[in-house]
Amino acid sequence: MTETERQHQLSVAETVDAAAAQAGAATALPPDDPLHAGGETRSQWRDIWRQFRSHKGAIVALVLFVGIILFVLVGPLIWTIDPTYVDIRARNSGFSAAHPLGTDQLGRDMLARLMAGGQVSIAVGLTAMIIAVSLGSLIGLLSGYFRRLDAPLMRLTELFLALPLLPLLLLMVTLFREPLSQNFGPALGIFILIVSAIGATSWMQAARIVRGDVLGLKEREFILAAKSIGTPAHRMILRHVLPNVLSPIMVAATLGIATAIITESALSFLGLGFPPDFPTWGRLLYDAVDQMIQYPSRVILPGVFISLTVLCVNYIGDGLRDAMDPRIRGR
Amino acid sequence: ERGSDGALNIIMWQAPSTMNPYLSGGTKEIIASSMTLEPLAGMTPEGEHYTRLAAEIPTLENGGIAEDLKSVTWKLQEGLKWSDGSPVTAEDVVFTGQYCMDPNGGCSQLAKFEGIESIEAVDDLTVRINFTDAMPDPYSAFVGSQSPILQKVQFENCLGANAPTCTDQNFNPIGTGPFRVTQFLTNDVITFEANPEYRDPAKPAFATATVKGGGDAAAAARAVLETGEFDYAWNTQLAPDVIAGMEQMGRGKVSAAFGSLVERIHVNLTDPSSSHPEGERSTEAHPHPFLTDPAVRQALSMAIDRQLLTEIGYGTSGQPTCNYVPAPEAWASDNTECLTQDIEGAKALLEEAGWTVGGNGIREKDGVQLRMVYQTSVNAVRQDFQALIKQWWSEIGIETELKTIDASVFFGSDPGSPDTLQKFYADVQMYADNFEGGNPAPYLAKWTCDKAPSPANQWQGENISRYCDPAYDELMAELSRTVDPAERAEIGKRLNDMLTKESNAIIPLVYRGTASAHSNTLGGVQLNAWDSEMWNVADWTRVSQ
Amino acid sequence: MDDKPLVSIENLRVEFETSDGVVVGVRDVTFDIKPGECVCVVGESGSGKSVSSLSLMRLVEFGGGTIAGGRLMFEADDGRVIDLAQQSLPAMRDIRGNQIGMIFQEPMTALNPVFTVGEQLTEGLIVHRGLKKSDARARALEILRQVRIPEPERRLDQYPHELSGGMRQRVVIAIAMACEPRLLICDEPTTALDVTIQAEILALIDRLKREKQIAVLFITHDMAVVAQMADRVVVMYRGNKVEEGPVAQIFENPREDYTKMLLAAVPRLGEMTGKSAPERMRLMRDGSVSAPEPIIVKDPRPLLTVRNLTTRFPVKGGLLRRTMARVHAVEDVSLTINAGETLSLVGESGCGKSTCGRSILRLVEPESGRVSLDGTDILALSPGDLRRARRDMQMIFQDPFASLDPHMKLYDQVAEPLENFGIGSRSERKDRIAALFDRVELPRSFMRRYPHEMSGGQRQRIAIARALALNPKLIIADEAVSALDVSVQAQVLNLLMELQGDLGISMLFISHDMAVVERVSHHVGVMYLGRIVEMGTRRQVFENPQHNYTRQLMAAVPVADPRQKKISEDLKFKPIPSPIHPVDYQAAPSVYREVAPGHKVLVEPSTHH
Amino acid sequence: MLTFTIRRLLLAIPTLLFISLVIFLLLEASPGDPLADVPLTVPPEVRERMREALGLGSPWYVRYVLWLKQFFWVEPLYWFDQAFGTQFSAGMQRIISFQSRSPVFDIIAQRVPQTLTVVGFSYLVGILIAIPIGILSAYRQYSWFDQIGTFVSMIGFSMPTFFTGVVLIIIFGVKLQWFPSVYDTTLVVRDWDSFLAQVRQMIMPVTVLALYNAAQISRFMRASMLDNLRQDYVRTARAKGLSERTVVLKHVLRNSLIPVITVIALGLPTVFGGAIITEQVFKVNGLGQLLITAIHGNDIPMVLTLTFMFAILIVLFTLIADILYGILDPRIRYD
Ligand SMILES: Nc1ncnc2c1ncn2[C@@H]1O[C@H](COP(=O)(O)OP(=O)(O)OP(=O)(O)O)[C@@H](O)[C@H]1O
Ligand SMILES: Nc1ncnc2c1ncn2[C@@H]1O[C@H](COP(=O)(O)OP(=O)(O)OP(=O)(O)O)[C@@H](O)[C@H]1O
Ligand SMILES: [Mg+2]
Ligand SMILES: [Mg+2]
Repeated sequence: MTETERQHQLSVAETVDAAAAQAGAATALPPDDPLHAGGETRSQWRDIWRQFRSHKGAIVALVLFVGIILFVLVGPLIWTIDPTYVDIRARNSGFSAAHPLGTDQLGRDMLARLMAGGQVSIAVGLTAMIIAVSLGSLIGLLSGYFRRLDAPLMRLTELFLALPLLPLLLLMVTLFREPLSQNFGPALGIFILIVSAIGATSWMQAARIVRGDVLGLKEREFILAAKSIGTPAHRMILRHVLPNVLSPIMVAATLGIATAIITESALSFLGLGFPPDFPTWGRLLYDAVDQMIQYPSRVILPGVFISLTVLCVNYIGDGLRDAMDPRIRGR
Repeated sequence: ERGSDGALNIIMWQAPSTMNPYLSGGTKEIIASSMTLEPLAGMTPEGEHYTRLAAEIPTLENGGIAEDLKSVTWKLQEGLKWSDGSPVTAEDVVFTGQYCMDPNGGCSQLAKFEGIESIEAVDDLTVRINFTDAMPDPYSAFVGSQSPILQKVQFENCLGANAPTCTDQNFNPIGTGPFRVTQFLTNDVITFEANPEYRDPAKPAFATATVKGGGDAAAAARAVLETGEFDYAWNTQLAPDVIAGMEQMGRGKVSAAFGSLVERIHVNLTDPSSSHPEGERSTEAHPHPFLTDPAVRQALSMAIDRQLLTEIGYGTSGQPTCNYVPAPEAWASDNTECLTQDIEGAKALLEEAGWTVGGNGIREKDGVQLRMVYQTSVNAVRQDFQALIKQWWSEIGIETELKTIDASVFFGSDPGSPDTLQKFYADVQMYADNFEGGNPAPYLAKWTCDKAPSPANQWQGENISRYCDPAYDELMAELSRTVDPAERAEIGKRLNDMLTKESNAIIPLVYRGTASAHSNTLGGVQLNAWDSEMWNVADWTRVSQ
Repeated sequence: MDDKPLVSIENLRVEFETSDGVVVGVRDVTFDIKPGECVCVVGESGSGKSVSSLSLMRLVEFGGGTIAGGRLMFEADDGRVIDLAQQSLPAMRDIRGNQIGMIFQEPMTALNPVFTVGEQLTEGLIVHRGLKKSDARARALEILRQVRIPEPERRLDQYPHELSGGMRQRVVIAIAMACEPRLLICDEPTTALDVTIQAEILALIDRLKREKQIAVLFITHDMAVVAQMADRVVVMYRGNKVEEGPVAQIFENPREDYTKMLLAAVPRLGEMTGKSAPERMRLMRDGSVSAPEPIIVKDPRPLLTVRNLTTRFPVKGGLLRRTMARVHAVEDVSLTINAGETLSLVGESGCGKSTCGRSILRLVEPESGRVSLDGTDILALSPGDLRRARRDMQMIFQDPFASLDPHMKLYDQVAEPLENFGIGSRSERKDRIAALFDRVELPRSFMRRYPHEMSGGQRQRIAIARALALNPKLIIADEAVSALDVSVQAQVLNLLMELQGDLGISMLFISHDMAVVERVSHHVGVMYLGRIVEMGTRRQVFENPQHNYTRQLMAAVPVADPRQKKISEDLKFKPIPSPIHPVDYQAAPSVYREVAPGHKVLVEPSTHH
Repeated sequence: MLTFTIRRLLLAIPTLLFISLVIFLLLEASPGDPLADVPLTVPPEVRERMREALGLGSPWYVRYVLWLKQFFWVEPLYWFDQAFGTQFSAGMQRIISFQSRSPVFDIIAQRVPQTLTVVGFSYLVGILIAIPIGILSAYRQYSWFDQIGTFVSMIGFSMPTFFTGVVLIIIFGVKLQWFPSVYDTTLVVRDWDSFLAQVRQMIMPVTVLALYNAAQISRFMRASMLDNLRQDYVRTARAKGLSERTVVLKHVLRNSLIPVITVIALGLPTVFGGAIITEQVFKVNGLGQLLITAIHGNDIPMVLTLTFMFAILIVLFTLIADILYGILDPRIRYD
């Protein structure tokens, strides 16, 4: 019997057609029904997407998230009021046709401000989170995996944990604000400054968590097995270690977005943020806290947007995590 | 009757860090210490002097001030006692002067002792202060809560470099005021009890007082106006509608006292552009490309609606103003023409000066575009002002980029930082400033040519606008020679007008009061912008609503 | 014997949902077990044996399966007959561990890595028997002794990863038997055990069965064990039961082709007597038996030489986990493997065979010694060179599930070694992997699956395919075929030998199955307590065993003939010496006596009497 | 492990020295001025003199070494003297705050109790509610409990405390008047009444902080539990007939604890660091408020000392976390 024939035979048995297999088993050894042998692996990402699709919460969250993104990106094209335009006569107005979501204390249109603010907040939140989480995961992976790097990297982490944030940020502004805005233009320059400031000061938790998990994982036998087939370190980390520590990373990422959005608003109070007339969700929220009783919608709206974004990201993260976990996949 | 009204609760959201005003120049410390420590004389809300420990205010008439203006003699009241029961003597006053003037002590109130040659005790109750030169305004040292009298016995070992080691003394100074400290937790809480030795046996009405720190202005106002947990809140600078909302609860109200604080915009007459090498930015080496044009400066001022700014930012605790020196009465110039906004006029002015609108709506002349960076410290009201003013300026064709800086950086004069007030690496900047006591002369003296900040003086100059007019310098010199109060005031007004309406180097916006909230059950409160707000705390009582 | 069955499985059908759709694990299985009876389930690897037994415990649900049909009738201890498939979870809880005990197939992953053996062992006792901690510990100790774990006191405080494969398996057995359940499900309980211990374990189970009227469901691939243990045999094939009958009938009179093929493939000890070269396995395909071809290497040249290899593990204790003692896992071992030849290592479970293999590959760092592969000194290599050197030496791990990355598809797992060394283009790799799947008898559709979606034997084949992917010069096969049914085992072994013949691969074959060892090896080393006690050509060792331990081993090999039952004989338990010594212990060097050219026997230190 | 611990403790000394140097240099380099608070009316010469009186006249390395000496030598001596009535530290300069001109350590000692009661307690509460919620959410993944837990914790985490705190104050302080909006740091618990008062004033800040902490910890707990719930050893535990409770709370939990321990261990030093915003909202003048006022006032000795003590705690707690990893997972090896 040739190899191919044998393969056919095995495939037949594996097909889901129970009746045929039953008959085959009852009578003789497998019939030689030629059937295509499913050889290739389907793309892993397609698989993950398929699985992700079946996660109701994640899909709802994804749709909502896309909605939010459209709101902040496409919205300003439709609702063209300048978010910084001061219309002093219309100040503190409630919901109306001219200002569907009202105006603020200077008569700036809240809808336009929420849209403009969302662009910044989401961009900052996502980018800073990505920076923090990748940096954190990288350092965590390296120090967990390479015993020699562990001590220096963890001491570095301790150093960063210990640094007082405020002076550090102030120093960063002093040193980098001008060069950055000269090289990248004021808006992009400040954006880079903000995301790197947030990123550079919030990777430590992820690093510690990842390292802790890697330490345990490293002693698992499949890592030993991978070593025995000559897997080089980088591939070992990327293919064997990283997927197995993904779920805490996912959580860190979700939480990271929330912190980044809030931190951004805190930064503007150090003069580190975008120009003061430029809205962001965090700042809209902060500015309105004092007037919470008089104008509750001004706190609620940005608050809802922040929470909604974070919730969406959380559910998407959950869905992704489930989709990546082969043991859950398929159910 | 002393001690009959129970406890007085005060909230100061910026908490006092010490009870010794000589070690910290902050208003919060001065207010707290004024409950315990007293000067020889204080200022009334109207800006007049009144006696505290002194028997009378020395004047030329009563011979307290020497004819040559080179000395002043103070007489203490008789029978004054420190809260520990010992008598107050002239030695204590002499010692206090010695304490602050010690070169190693780093005394914050040293400016008050400027020009003093010596202080001597003439007898137990008489002190004479000798000046090196004739002193037109001798009411400086020991006048106002900034320079109260310390007890010699207590502070004897705290001179000079030892000053900071005397924690007990600095936190628990023995004083003559209506209250004495029972517990001092720095930056947190101070508890007081009525001073049993206070000179008026019927006062204070409260048996104890607590000064609580922490939180922010809104929280402090809320604690007085909404929850009623506190009787008095200092510095409740909030948006007018927020205050109005809180006052609706009917528990208390916010009132303001007007001193000399003016919120204003400074125009940079030198070029802050980063194209110049470090050390030459914002120095007279490079005049500003367009702000040196008086028309532009005037247009900037004309485009502003000060009335609206006041309404939005300060409500009743502010007044629109065109003056740099808004008070005292005698010194305030009747300069009011800037109070009405005149956008069209501003446009016309610019047009006339050759600044024409370019393609993008920005005015330009000879390739110079009217684009500015407008900086200020982080503060909600200031940011609202920035937004409004930016809009008005854009209406007259001037584009503005806004920038905010953390207050501790902006007001900290660290020569290493590019973002300080003194460096002024922007085209215009906004902040508020005032002078203490009743003498605006030193305040006006900041604007002479030689005081422009530059690398030469480690950026420590006070002439922030880099305003330089020989005529001004000359007039200033004349002021320092003049003694007659009326004449002095006249010169002061001229100087004020030169800075504001004539040159528009300073664009005043709002004459600000200091707002404080107090409960309706607290009687006797009389705000005072010229002295500590607690100046008359001895008279405060509990009243029923 | 009671005639009412204790359990009866009726038309069981179990399905799994995978990314490729529904996979049927068990199609239609019906059989029953009476108290005091041992039913052996044999059959092809992946035919649904484990799934059936997991269904009985209602544990398939936790692995993603569903009982799609059928009934699982069980007579509870109060006499009621209940359908396990319908029981509530709390009711199942009382049955699991208490009335039904189960020995899991892959012991490494079945044990919780962070609890000591003792803790895991006493848990069930405390829950079901209400014992106090100390009593439970005493009982645990007793069971560990029964399953012949050396130094049970110490082992109680060790963690699973510190035990050898066989010890872990015995721990799992002990857990299952702790509460003396009425039905004991044994899923390949002795694959990792050497024959002497296997015999003892089998005897233990047999005794329980007889004395306590326990019903035993025994799943195994070892037909000899079946012959020894079974009262009845159920043969499974691709999710179905194909044949059932009393053991003698199945062995002597099989009806189904599959059963016949299975029996034909069973290697028997002594078949090779008189032959000097190993031969391929007998395989019955299409009713004919393939002819044996001896594998002779023309001029043997040493590929791997190991000299005085010593590996020790620290034993930690106390809160701060200080090193209290050391396990002398491998002690002064020397061996040589010629290119294209197979050296088999046999020996007691826990004697250090796996550690020896791992030390050679430097997967654990040996304490001292010399290893040279084709002239390169492995122990002196830098990490980078070591990685490159691994292209030539591959290991098949003893516990396949633990050695597969749970997050990776099988295709990627097999492709990985190729990618690591940049071998072939994408499509070439694909072809090569497809061919590897074919050769280890796995359908190509499995490429898309994940390790947990496979049966034990299937996983083992993936591990083999992965090791073969690189065409290494040396393969260390650690119990590489123990989880395979005899026919697949024969195919896989033939594949290995074929490759050996074609490519000159050398093999260090670690196994407990003496019949297989006899068939495949050129040389045999017998290990005991970390040392090689006897070493020689296969013939020398098998036909003229010199060391006491070797003889014992030979004597304990079960016979695949239900008429020659050996296990009922009383076995004399010998105390097992311990490889754990204090930190400052000085081990004596091994001294050998040469019996015949190439046949060496350990004389000093004498460990076994 | 013992050698590991000792080695790490020894290594901690140079680490901490280095950290202190970096913090010092950072504070030196960062813009800001201890005299920012001094009114603008004070002339520059006076400012200069005040600056010198703060010791800012000497070069940075001199000040750094002086600080080191004060921190490691003078202060311990001083405490020793306090405890045993000796006089070793007489005449030595302790670390003095720029702002209040009083010894930094005295102020810190004043602040520690209120920080520990409010922030520490809320952290404890946070952990105590987070762990069960995390476990249950994972065990019943996608049940309504999990959904609500997820919802609440994500809202709780994404809403900054400056917002939730003020909302609580407005509802419970202003409208209902149940709890005081200002925390009284001078309250001494002496009897039942003062105890009640203490409880009342702690409820709001503790709630706000606990919610925030719990949200974070429970997410990590849940994720990690989910990872472990599907392992084969869980099947074995079930096969033993253990109750689900034991299976989850013993077998799965212990395997899942490493990320949670990390988060908790990283969070504990921040208890000492105080909760800046919450402390401000509720006027609990703890270490957070101390630090922030010191930073705003550029009180270098205070900031340096506080952050350095913070660094010591961080180093200590990461070490503890590392030791705990080893205890939780015996496979982890450090040597
Ligand atoms: N979780 C799962 N998901 C999908 N398929 C599964 C799963 N578990 C088992 N299977 C499939 O079910 C079939 C039966 O598996 P089972 O484990 O019962 O085999 P087995 O008879 O025990 O084999 P072996 O002797 O190799 O252990 C196999 O084809 C296997 O691939
Ligand atoms: N990581 C470890 N830590 C401590 N001891 C270990 C470790 N690994 C193995 N051992 C011990 O080393 C000895 C030899 O183990 P090894 O796995 O090599 O045995 P083996 O011969 O392969 O046995 P089996 O046939 O049962 O698999 C055993 O006593 C075992 O307990
Ligand atoms: Mg199986
Ligand atoms: Mg082994």
